[in-house]
Amino acid sequence: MSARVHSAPFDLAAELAGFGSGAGAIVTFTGVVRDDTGALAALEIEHYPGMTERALSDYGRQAAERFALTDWRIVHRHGRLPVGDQIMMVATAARHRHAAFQAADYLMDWLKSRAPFWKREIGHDGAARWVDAKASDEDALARW
Amino acid sequence: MSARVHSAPFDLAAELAGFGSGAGAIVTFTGVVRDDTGALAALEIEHYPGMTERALSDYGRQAAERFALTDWRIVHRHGRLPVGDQIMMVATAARHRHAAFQAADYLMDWLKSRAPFWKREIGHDGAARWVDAKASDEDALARW
Amino acid sequence: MTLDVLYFAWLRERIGQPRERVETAATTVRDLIADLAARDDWHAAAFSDLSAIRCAVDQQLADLDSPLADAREVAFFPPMTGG
Amino acid sequence: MTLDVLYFAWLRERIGQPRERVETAATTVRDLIADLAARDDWHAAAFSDLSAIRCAVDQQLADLDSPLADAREVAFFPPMTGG
Repeated sequence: MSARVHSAPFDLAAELAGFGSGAGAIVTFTGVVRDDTGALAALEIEHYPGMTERALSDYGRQAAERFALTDWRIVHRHGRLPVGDQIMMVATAARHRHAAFQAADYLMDWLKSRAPFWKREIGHDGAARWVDAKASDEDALARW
Repeated sequence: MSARVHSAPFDLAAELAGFGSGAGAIVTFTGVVRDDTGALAALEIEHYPGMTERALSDYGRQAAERFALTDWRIVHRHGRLPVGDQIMMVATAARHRHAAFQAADYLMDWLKSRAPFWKREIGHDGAARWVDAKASDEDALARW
Repeated sequence: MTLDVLYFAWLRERIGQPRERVETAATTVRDLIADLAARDDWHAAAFSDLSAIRCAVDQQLADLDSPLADAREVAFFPPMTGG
Repeated sequence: MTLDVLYFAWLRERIGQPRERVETAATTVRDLIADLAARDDWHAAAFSDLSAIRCAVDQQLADLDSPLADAREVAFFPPMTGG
């Protein structure tokens, strides 16, 4: 049960070593820098040091309580992440699969819209553009 | 894009090496032998060789088409699996997270009720009991 | 018609063998079950509650009313419990 | 009251600094914004569309009408884009 924020890459396998002992169901979500247009070189992710760790821990604890998780983990990177790099992961462990799935989905909705990260797209031409928040992410959060 | 059935353990990290290249979202589900009562020693999983591989491949392809997956993988074990052992995994890769989550959930629903596996619980006292199918699993399948 | 009939899980246990070769004139799965159930008490007991039986024809899930047509292999088993 | 005011993402860029120390009599976030917007054109431009602004008081997400009370640190930023 932990949340971490750092710029270094993470290793999903290492994160899952010993994770969720005693659980019947483990779900992971990994977000990867994706280039849809061929123009993207990297994402730059800014965050709010101090608040970020606090917010992620709060959301993890809320998910654990709501979905009776036996374990959870959140890892989120910041800084410059080239296309293909892992951005973040959540892992949830529960007795049953629906709880594990729902908790991972819930955490993603909170991370998308309520964790203090801001993404900027950096093109191959050097141009930088802040990524707009999506109304659909806000709507997704309203489900819970 | 592959489905495998075998008795040997699998390594989630090895399964995910190179998985989902080009995707923005990767979801994994791992099922683990869970002992709720302290009486369970192992699960024994019987399957239908030949049909199992065919069914898993069919369900994988259906999920890929329905959710526009860029990659998918199903690994399912059979034989005697002690408490704490991994039973199976699915991994789904898509451009966006909702598709990856939904496809993993969809595959689990099909695997639970439509893949030719039968679980038997083996107690510490040696007693064996076939696991009944759950009405809730059948209901879950009807969602799609 | 000659068919390979396979049994899994508690159906296999009740019938006492994992497979048998069967000569039958059945044209549907349901007819085949009637033939099998008439063989002996073990078969009759195994097929006594059809609501608890699932089947596959040539390794594709099928209904009790599915035609056998040119089938080579029919399998009977309880509801599946994968995942 | 002395507050540390922090800016992130394009708010930081428009205002031209990541943080500043502010003396204010504001009692709510909204009052504080009015104080800040009056400072210069850059502040005024950054706060021109309040629907695009989110805030945190002492590292907890807050509304524009949240009281400042004994706050030490107030942060302004656009809608978050994590995950």
